Amino acid sequence: MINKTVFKTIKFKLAVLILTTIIIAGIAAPLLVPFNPFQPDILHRLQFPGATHLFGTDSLGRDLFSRILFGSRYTILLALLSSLAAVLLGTAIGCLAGYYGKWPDTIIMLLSNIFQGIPGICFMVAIAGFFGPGLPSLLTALIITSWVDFSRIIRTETLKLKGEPFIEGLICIGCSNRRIIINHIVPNMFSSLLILGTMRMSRSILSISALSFLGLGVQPPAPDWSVMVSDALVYYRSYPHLLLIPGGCILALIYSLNAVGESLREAFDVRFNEVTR
Amino acid sequence: MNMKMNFIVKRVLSVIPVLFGISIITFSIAFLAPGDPAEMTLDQNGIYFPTQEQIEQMRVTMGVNASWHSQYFSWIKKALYGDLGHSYHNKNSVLSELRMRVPVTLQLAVPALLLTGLGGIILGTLCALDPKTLPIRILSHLFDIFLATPRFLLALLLIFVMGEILRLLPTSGVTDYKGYLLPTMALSITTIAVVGRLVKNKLAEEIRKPYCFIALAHGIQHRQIVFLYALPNIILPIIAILGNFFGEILGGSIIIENIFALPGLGSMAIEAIRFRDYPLLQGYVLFTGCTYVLISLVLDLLLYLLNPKIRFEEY
Amino acid sequence: MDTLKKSIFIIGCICITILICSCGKYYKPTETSSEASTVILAAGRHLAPGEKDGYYCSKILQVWEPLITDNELTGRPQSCLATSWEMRDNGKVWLFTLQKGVRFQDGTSFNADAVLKNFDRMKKGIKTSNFYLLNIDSFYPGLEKYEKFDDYTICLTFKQPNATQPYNMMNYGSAIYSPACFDDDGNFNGPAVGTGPFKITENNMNKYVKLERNDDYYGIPAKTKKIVVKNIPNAEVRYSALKSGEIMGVMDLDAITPVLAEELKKDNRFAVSVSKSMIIRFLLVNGTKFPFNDPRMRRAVSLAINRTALVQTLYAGYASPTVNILNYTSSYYKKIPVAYDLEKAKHLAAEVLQGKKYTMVYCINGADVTQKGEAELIAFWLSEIGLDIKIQSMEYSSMLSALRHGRYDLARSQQGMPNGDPYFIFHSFMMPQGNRNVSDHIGFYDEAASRYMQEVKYCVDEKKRKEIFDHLQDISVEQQPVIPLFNDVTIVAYDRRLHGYDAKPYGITLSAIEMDE
Amino acid sequence: MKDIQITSDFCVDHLCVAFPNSMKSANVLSDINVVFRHGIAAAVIGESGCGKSVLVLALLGLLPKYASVHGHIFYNSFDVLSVPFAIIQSNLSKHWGIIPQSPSDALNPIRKIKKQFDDIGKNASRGNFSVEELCDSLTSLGLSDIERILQSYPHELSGGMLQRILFAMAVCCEPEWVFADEPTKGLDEQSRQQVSHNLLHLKTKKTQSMILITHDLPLTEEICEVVVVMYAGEIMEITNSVYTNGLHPYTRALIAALPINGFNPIPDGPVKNGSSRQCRFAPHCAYASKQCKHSHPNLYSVDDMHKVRCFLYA
Repeated sequence: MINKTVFKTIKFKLAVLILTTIIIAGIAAPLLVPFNPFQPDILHRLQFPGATHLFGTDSLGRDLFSRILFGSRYTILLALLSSLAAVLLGTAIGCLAGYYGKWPDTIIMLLSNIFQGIPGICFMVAIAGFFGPGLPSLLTALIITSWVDFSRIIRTETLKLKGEPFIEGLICIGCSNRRIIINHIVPNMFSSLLILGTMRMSRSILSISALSFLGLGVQPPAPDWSVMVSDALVYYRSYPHLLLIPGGCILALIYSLNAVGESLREAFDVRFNEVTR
Repeated sequence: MNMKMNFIVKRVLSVIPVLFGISIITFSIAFLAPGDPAEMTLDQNGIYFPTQEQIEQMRVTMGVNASWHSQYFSWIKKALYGDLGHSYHNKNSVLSELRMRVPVTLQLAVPALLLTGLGGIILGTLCALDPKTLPIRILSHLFDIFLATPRFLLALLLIFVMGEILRLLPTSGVTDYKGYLLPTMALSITTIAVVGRLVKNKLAEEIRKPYCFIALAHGIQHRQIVFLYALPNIILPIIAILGNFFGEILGGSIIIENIFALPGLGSMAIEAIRFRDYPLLQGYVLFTGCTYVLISLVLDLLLYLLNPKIRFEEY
Repeated sequence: MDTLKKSIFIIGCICITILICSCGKYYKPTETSSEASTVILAAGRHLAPGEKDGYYCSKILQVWEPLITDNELTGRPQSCLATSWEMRDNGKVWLFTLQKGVRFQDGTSFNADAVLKNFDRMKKGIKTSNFYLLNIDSFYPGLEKYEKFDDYTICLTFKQPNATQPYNMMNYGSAIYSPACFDDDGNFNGPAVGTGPFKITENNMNKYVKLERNDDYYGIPAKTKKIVVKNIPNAEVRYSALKSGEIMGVMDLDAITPVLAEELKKDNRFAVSVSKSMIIRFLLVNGTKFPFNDPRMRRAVSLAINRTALVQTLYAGYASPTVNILNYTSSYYKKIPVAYDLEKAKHLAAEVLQGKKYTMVYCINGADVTQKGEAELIAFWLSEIGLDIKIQSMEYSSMLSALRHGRYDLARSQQGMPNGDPYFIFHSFMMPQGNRNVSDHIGFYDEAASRYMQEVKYCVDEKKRKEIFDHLQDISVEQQPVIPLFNDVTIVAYDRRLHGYDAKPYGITLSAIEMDE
Repeated sequence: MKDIQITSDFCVDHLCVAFPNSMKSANVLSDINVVFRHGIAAAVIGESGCGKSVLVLALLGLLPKYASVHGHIFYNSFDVLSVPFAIIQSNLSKHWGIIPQSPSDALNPIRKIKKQFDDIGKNASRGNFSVEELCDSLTSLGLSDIERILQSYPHELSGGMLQRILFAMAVCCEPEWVFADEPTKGLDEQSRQQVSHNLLHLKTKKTQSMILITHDLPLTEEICEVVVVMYAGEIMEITNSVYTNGLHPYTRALIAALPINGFNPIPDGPVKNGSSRQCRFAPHCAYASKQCKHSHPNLYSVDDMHKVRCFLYA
């Protein structure tokens, strides 16, 4: 049963509005941009928001509005990719542990205890730092640090489902384990996965922005929002818009992802014993 | 009584494989990372360039030429005796380096944790007390906003506003307690929001439970129900979660220490990465990992002993 | 309720205990703030890395002094603890006369024996350092023996002629400490004790180092009694600390970034001082493979970069554009006009690439935000001559590894001048066996250059040397073994209540600063 | 019922309650008109989901905020539905005692029993209870070793003990009304006897006014003077006894379904909530005529105390 009242709150509507705006902006960026986001224009650098340059220009004279539009692609894709990968990995591992139990469960729980033992961001900094910044190590770091949460939750959910009569019935009629997992257990956890994935995305963006701040994140000249924030660090005292606009975009994106995740959670009435952030 | 001991012993023993695993991961990170520590040590500012033989020799002296397992075992053996090796780039022993850095981070993290716990619980309870009034609604929106703010953005704004414009608080340095105020704030505001919201939600959930409802029907006031009924019932799980936050705060301190220029564990980690200082990084990950594991162990045991439900079930 | 109270109580107790334990031992409020006469400064690194460092502290703390220092204006050797020197046997033997009446800060007198003890220490092996590697072979190449001639003269004998030995010995090459402050391995057994105008009173690792005036200093005494140099690694924070009045000045390399210096100028409580720096920034090119094995391509890149615009845009004019590999502090520096000619660049590039696009990797240091902007700008310019640039920001050691193994096409790099002798620079970049030429895969070889280098090695005639170095600079500009971008400017910023806070190529002169009463 | 009297009666006037939280808004109660008279024990019976618990919640002003409510409930010059809950609570809650459904969830798990009694006492401005007072009331409910019980946590006590404690809690402030929500649900015969005994004891000794929600028809017969039969959110019949005086086909079906009467099931069919075009019981009714399928019956008075919603008695 879905509780639809949560979808009627202003918060949820606002969040959905922000998300759709960002996604449309990202998809249609090439059509919408007034300037080439990669082309420096030294004569018009560091301009304040105005008529020609809606959000002003950055230190190299590139149009900030165009960069924000293009940046949403990188930010969202990266977050989506990393959370998707983490969800898939976490689900696979969680299902394995929860469904088969016994020694796979013991091993996986031990592993997850170990991975949980090392604070996430320390781990990420170590991986992204030692293996050099770049997409592969960024993704690796994000996935390695986030699968544990997923697998734990999915494991509990699987255990719960496994005790349900319909699964027991399926076992009795000789349905193969793989079939049960893929056709019956995973679809039943779909709402949980959706919610977890949404919340994971906001956390990924936070992590990416932290790494970018430390110089270990997305590579230039990709106009990722968090990269734009760290680029603005030198200039933000006199040109606060350089920091506030991309920073505000990150904030709005995370806020709306959180809000949507939260609303979905309430609507489906799913509860997880975990900390969001 | 027997069951109690059983539980405690089991829980304590369960830490051992975890610690072991952490040590393996810690060690492997450094081992797998590209770049040659021997080369790094000898290569200085582009003025002097080592020959291949010198590099080879350095590898032998540093013990980085052996195979994975032999290096690991010699490392773990020494670590068990409290010797974590020596930093490559400043030659201090890792232990003394940790001894130097840990107090700084602790002075940052412990107040931040206290602030997180107290602030979160108090504000969350406030939210549950009177969810409809304007200040409380603003507060709960603030929670959502802080939850979405990257920590470094917050820190920068704090420096800019409190330090540079208002000139209220020092923005750097470790000369006295004032220097810790801004970083502690920057570190704990986001976590306060997380805990606050968690407390708020948990309380709301708890208040919907039958016993609170019945109490309401018995005529007990909402305020009393929140403080005497719902809050004590959620406080133990909240404390368990606060244990997780110690890890979060230790991690968050990397960024905060970097911004506020505090010579704590976090800046040590960044330094270690910059200089490919494996022993230092290993020390860092091992230390934070162990601290985290041990703290959750202590909290688990504490909760076990505190919870009357578990306590009495054994009689 | 019991549970609540109990749990809060117990956890509170634990936290407070931890807090007290961690504070009790380390929380000692320093008296720095109470003493008005103390000057608090900040640097981007801890300037006294301590016992394990080859030098214990940076030269700019003026705790120790070298035998020979550099002249600030000419960049040539200048007397310090050695008052004069004499070359014999075409540079195979060098005699150094020492300053008389000097005492170390611990009271031991400075004489030939003390200097020889320092040589003994250097002989014990290479010592790493945060500043320069302490390696006797690089400072004294081919040193055969060192002995004392009399109490105030020492004599160095080399295997081969070393015409420019005083250059090698400038500053870090001849640091002298009291023999009492070494242990058997040649490491320091406590704070370094030198002859300088300041002594170290407290060194709190990675936090601050406290200096106090050495009242027995033989030269002009320092003007300030007490100085604290804090370690604030982040430039932004140094700026904030300056603004909020926690510190009165910033020093050392990269004390303040150009943009922040401009920002600070808007506040009339502060002033900025600049000076030439010994650091030159350039693009390394991988000359061992296509397309940079072709000098025309290197020239094309050089011509396609609008250095003046670059310097104005990203460094607020706090840098001096150059095409010359030799730093402008050198007395042999030849001023060569900076060319920017996109058309010619396109033409040259088209000849090499034959009209095709070429994708290449450009490595930068990710920790430096300005380098990133610079790379984006240069990448855009180079895209106009047919080079498709992939920027790869790396942290320091990955970058080093990429350079050592030639896994790059372009890389942003820099080079300091350890001493005023240009020979070092030309040898390093232009000789086939030169350090950076080999290790960074520059792959440069020019016959004429090698010939000139052979000639200048043993040339003692000042005029002749100048002539040869001019030729070498011309070749470097023509061939561009690396693509110089600009010479750095040292910027320091300070509170206007301080006087004598003038930028020097390597920071400031601590002993000259003075505070308004 | 338009004339509003200031009495300790509960006057329910055109009460409609709907919950909008599922796919579509569901009418849980529609047009309830009933008076629960002071000094009389009333029972509300009906199958699960017929809305009897919601009715009691509404009487106590405890409906969730998201429920959409129309109508009035008058008690002591208050309209329970329109006055803020805090005011109801401070003025009226000492008039009411409630005996909840499942005793094991109904007490704060980490608070000692004595303290929970005192919480109630304080809010009724009675102050802390003395142990003797509590001893009396608990012993009369058949408990022993009172001192230990008072110093225990709920999870240390059995379900039966907890229920008796809840009985005592409900009446510890001498309320005018006692609401008991399915007190015999899921109990074996012996415990049921005990509960019924306790309820009778309450009624004779302390509080005559009582509203009992239950499935348990014999219990209503033992204790109550008035029985309200509900079906699908509507009152079907108000009578003094379902056994002797049940007229509505649903009431009769309920009695026929009792084990002693042979377990005759009510015929299958959809339970319709909220559609007013027909009698809601019509799909299951053996006596249903065409009229029943096309128009909705009113609550027809048979005599003073007896009302039936059926065309048979129109």
